[in-house]
This record gives sequence, C-alpha cells and structure tokens, in this order.
Amino acid sequence: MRISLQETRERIPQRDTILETTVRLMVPFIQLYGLYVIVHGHYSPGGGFQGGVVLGASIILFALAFGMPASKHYLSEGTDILLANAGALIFTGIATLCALLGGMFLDYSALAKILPIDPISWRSHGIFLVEVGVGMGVMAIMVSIYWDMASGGRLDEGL
Amino acid sequence: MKPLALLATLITGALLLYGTADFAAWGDPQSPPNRNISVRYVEEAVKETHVPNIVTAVLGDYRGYDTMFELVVIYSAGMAVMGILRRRDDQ
Amino acid sequence: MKSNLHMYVMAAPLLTAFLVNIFGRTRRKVIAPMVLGALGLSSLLAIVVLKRTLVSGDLSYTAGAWTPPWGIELLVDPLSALMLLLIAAVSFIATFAALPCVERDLQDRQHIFFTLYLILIAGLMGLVLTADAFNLYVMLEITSITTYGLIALGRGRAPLSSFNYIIMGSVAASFYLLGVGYLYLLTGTLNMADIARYLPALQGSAALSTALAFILIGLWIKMAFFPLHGWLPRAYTDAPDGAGVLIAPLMTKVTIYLMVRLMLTFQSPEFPLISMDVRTLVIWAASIGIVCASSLALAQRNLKQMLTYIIIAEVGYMVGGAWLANDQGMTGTLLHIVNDALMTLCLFLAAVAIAYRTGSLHFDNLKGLYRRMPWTMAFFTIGAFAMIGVPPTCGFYSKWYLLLGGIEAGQWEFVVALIFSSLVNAVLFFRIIELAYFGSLQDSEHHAHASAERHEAPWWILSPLALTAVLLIVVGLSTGPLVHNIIRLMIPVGF
Amino acid sequence: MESLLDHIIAKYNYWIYVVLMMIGFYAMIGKRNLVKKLLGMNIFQTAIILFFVSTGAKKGGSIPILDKYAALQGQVDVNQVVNPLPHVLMLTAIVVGVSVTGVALAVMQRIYRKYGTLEEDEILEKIENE
Repeated sequence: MRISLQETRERIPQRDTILETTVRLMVPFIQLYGLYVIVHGHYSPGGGFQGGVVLGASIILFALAFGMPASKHYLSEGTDILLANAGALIFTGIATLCALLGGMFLDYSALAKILPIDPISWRSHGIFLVEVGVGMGVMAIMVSIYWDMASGGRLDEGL
Repeated sequence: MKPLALLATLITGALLLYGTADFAAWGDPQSPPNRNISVRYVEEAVKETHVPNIVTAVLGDYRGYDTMFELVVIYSAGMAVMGILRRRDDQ
Repeated sequence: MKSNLHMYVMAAPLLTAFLVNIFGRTRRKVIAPMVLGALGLSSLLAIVVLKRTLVSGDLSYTAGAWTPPWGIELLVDPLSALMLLLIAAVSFIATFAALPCVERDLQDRQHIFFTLYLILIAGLMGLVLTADAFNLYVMLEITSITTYGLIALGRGRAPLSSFNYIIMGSVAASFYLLGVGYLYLLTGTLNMADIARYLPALQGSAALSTALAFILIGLWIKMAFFPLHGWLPRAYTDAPDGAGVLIAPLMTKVTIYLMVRLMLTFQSPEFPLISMDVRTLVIWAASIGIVCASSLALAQRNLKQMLTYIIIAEVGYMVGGAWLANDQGMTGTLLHIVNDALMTLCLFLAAVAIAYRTGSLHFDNLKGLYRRMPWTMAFFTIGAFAMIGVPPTCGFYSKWYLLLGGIEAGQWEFVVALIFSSLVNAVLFFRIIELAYFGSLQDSEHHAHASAERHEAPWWILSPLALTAVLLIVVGLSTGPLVHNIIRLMIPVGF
Repeated sequence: MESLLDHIIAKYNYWIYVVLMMIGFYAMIGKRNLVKKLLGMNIFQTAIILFFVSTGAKKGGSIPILDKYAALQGQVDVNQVVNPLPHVLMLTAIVVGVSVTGVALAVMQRIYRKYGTLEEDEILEKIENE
C-alpha cells in the first residue's frame, strides 16, 4: 500500500494551481451551504446530520487538494476531537438538563425555566440546539474518520 | 459453502416475499402505517412543536431519544476507528 | 408518578464517556476515578430504582413527555430494574479488573477504550429499559459498534475476529430491522405494547409469522444460540482482557432478556405466540445446542476458549427454559440470567488474573497454580462450582428451576441435555483443578522449584474476584426472596 | 398467472427490495473476500432503506413540509402528505450503516497491514502457518 502511494505521488505533481484555486474558491461556499442546511432544517429538507456531512466534506476536499498537513493546520486534531465531544455533550447534556429541570428526559419545554418563553416555542428552539450539536459532532467525526483511513492512523500525510 | 449460502439466501428471499402477500398495495393511503400513528404527526406536529418540516419535528422531538443515540453511534464509530488505527506497536 | 432516576442511571456513564475522552487524552490519572465514580453512582441509583419499583409499581416513562405510541416509551418494572442493577453492578465490579489490564495493554489509547466501554454500558442499560421496537434496534447497534471496536483493540488475530463479528452482527441487526419493518407495515406502530394489541386480529397471517421469525432469528444470532454461534468463541477470546470481563458476562444475557421481554409482551391468551410446534422445535434446538457446545468445550485446550463454549451452552439453557412456556421454566430462565452473568464474571475475572501473571491461558500453563496464586484459584473454584451447580452457590438453584420446568412440560430431551451439560462442566472444571493442584508435582525439578513461588494477582483484580465469589454464594442463599419478590411478579398468571 | 402478475405490479417495490436484499445477503455469507462481504452488507442495508421508505409512500402525496400557518389552523389533508415516520427511521438506519461501514473499513485496513491480503482463505492459511 505504501509503495502504490509513493508511485501516485511521483506521477502527480505535488501542487496544481488550477486544483488549488478551484478548491479555495469552493470550500467557503460549501461550508456556507452546510451551515444553511443545519440552520434551515426546520423549514426545508436538512438538519444536523446532512449539514454536518456537508461541512465535513468541505474539509475533506481541502485535505484532498492541499494534503493532510494543510488540512490539519486548518482544523487541528485537538480541535476536531473537542468538537466531536462537544457535539455529543450538547445533545446528551440538553437531554439531561431537561430531566434535571423537572421535565422528562429530552422534554425541551422544561427549558422554559431557564429562559421563560412559551413551552411550544422552546420545543422548536430545543430541536435547533440539538441539531447544532449533531452538526458539530457529525462534521468532526467524518473528518476524523477520513484522516485515520487516509493515513492508516499515522495522521502524517496520506492521500 | 457456496451452495449452502445460495440456499440460505433463496430461503430468506422466499420467506420475505411470502410475507408481503398480506400487505397493502404500494402507495395506498389507507394502509396501516399510513393511517395509524403517523396521522397525528402530520396533523399535530406543527401545532405541538412549531416546526413546519415534520421529518425534523419527529426526528428532533417525538423520536429525539433515537436521534441522540444515533449521534452516539457515529461518535463511537469515530472513536473505534481512531482506536483501531492509531497504534504504534505493530507496524 | 414521575421520576427521572432511571434516566440518570443511564446518563451517568454516557456523559462520563465524553468527559473521559476530553480529559483522559492528556491526563491518564483522571480516567480511573471518573469511570469508577460514574459506575458507582449508577449502581447506587439502580438500587434506589429497584426499591422504588417494588414499592410503588411499574413506571411508564416517555422520553420527551409525549404519550406512548407517539413518543419512545421506556418501561421500568421490577424485571428491567433488576437488569439495570445487574448491568450497573457487573460493570462496576469488572471495571476494577479492566483498569490495570488496559493500562498494560493499551497505554496510549486508554481514553478511547474507556469511552467505548462506558458507551457500551449505557447502551446495555438502554436496551433493558426500552419498550419501543425501533429504539431497540438503535440500542442494539450501539452495543454492537462499541463491541466491534473494543474487540478490534485486541492483539493477534483480533481484527479478523472483529470483522467476522461485524458481518454476523450486521446480519442479525438487519434481520431484526426487517422483522420490525414487517410488524410496522401490519400494525402501523412501533411501540411494543401497542403492537401486541393488534396481534390477535392478525393471527395466522403470513406476514406476521415472517416478522416474528426474522425478529427471533436476529436476536438468536446476536445471543449466539447454537447453530448461529460461530462468531462468538473467537471474538470473545481475542478481545483485550479489559473488554472481555465486561462483554462476556453481559452481552448474551441482555439479548436473552430482550427475547424474554418480547415473548412476555406479545404473549396473551388471545394470541398464543408460543405455539406447540415452534416450541418443540426451539427446545430441541436448545437441547442439541447444549450438548454440542458442551462437547466442543471438552475439546478446547485454552481456558478462555473453553469458557466461551460454556457461555454458548448456557445460552441454550436460557432459551430452552424460556420456551418451555411454564412458570418454573420462565423463573429458571430469569434467575439464570442473573446467576450466569455473575458466574461468567467470576470465571472471566479469574482468567484475567491468571493471564495477567502468567501471560497465557493454555492448559499446560495452569500447572501448579494453586501454589502460585492460591486466592485466585480458591475463588475460581467457587465460580467453577457455581457453573457445575453445587448447592450453596447460585448456579444450583436456577438449574433446579429449569429442570423442574422441563419435567413439568414433559420435555425430556431438555432435561437430559441439562444433566449432561452439568456432568461435562464437572469434568471440565475438575480437569483444570487437578492440573492446577497436582500439576507441578509431576513436573521436572527446576520448573517446580521456580513456579512454587507465590505470586498473587494484583489487588485491583483480586478484590473484585473475591467480591464476585462472595456474591455467588449470597445470591444463591437469597434465591427465595429474589424469586418471590421480583421474578414471580413478572410472569403472567397461567403462563 | 394473471393474478401473480397483478400481485407483482401492485407490490413491485417489495420485489425490488427482496432481490436487492438477496444479492447483498449472498455476498455477505457466500463470498470469501472481505471487501465483497462489506459491499454485500451495504447493499443489504440499502435494500432495507428502500423497503422502509416505500412503505411511507402515498399516491399523490407531497413532501412532509407544511405551510406553517395553514397547519396551525388545522387545514392539513393527511392523504396529501407522505408518511414522515419511515423517513425518520431510515435517517437513523443510514447513519448506523455509515458507522458500521467505517468501523469495518478500519478493521480491514488493519487486517491488510498484518496479513497483506483480504482473501479470507489466504488469511486463515497465514494464521495457521504462524
């Protein structure tokens, strides 16, 4: 596997202006679209999982064009794992918080004790908060899985 | 091995097709899944959660418990991949 | 009555899993107190939950405060509270032994190991609480994925064993999901109690039989019921020691609990789920499974591998007992779930202790162990006696109920298989005890001299082993209250 | 014969899913190459997703995203909106499928690094020779 990787590297030049410029232009738009898919999940097809995957794809595209070290400069390994944990903690934390505030597990209307708006609106906002957590977690995990797979766990260079 | 696998596959497929005989035709609005609990989701979800996208409402609230563990599933997959591949002992 | 306590039992390990991952990455020292603290807390809460359900009855709970068929229902009755306590206690005890093993085997990946470990525990707790057919699938996948990961962390051929388990586990989960899909098409609901209400009207439908068959086959693959057991021995043998002590006692038992739960939910006088011909078939399969797995255990020359075949035989006991469809059989099955979890925990802890000191579990390596590790072997002997079914230990009582159930139902093949398996267990364990007690006497001089030194397992492994061995006897002596106050409550009258 | 044909046409979604399921299942248990097994697993899961999503279909139904104000006044015709529940369930199943595939690929990479092959027979041979 290592040999074929080196062969590939010899055949393709390390840097390619067209590729890099295109990717540089595309990545912000892809990320914007990913954020749109997350926050607009209430009104159109979308939500945390879909938006998270789109966001993750933007960073994977970045890593494909610029190499893994550059993508780790863009989003460091520590930040990535922190994001994954934070995403999971937001969801489970909100769920537990609802229970601690006197509601049932995941009963978003109990959050009205923190910020008194009407319980039904809190359900809508609760779904939104949770979707943000899902988006963060899915993005970070997708990037992390890609890094591990592409470099065989060494996280040095890879594809 | 291979004939046995083929036999098991055929039996499974035949059993599954045998079971479909009792189902309603495709796209029937009166079939049990379309008329039982899902009716309330369509009629009440917007009133109860203020979310016009019913899929999001059901995913995030009515079945939010599933979604929470869905996130935990993908999180554990990421951690498992990390644990499996990032090792230095046997290169 | 509204109470969130059982959710905290599950949330404690789940939230700690993420915190361990964040803080344990840089500071290894915080892992042990965090994991032990979370599991200790959930064990304490589980005791309170069990007490409350015994005093104030069942509790139907919905995540998100929706009424049951629309939201996901969780059911806290004496049986699921008992299972919750069993999972919390077994994982708490097992963690003591897992800590030193993981520190030795996986230095740089301890935080990942314990993240997966805690999520697995939370998933098992979710499995016993849920009353929703689709949520059960999600929980099944959580426990599966974490188990795949934990097994693949092992050495040697562990990745291959893990891959085979992935394939078999996916077949099992997919079959279960197909069965649930068929039930959903027939009834239009996913809540188990709600499904059960529609079942009498659907009697004799081809789709219903297909659905139930696929659900059962899915669960049988997952619990390694005899003809579908191929993945289990290698997966459990190759798992790292720290993961084996948790996975082996709990995974198969929780799946059996799920089967029993589904049977108890779907069974009603109008809908006799356990019809005569299917019942006979299952009991024959269980009996053949017990005999075959016991015979295969005789052929093993490695302690851990032998124990995995005993687990498969025990699965046969419990599936057969549940399908006997009488009071005694069901009581025996439920009691055996508790007892078998403890017995397997005891034996696996002993195996881990031996492997920690001697490095190998091959039978040749066990010679003279009574002199080198007297306490470990003493507790191992108690575990072995429980597995054989010697009276003061708990293994005897559940086997007794199973035997009575078999006789009452007139299923003699099951009775014969049970007695045969007990005899084989006696042979298996006395062979080891003989090797360990007398082995070094026949050995060459210098070897005997070197191995005569006492070299006990570390305190972290020995104390949970001692606790489990005591528990085996305590649970055995308190069988009466356990059966009358908890298990009998769950079995419908005239079952 | 004619009734069988009617049966197939009325429920062709089930036939398609069963055929896909059989392809995947055979690959999972019959093939000896680990990659093919994994591909079979993915086909199997796709078949299940097709099956579930097809159960939620309604003839003439539109997407389950409603006009908020009409819905608040209760002006929703259930028959005009497809069943949202199977879609929700399958979102979960898709994520689970992705996760299992990820773990399986990682495990496979380790197997390849250790044994240099992904043919099950060759791996077993190498293990025995060790």
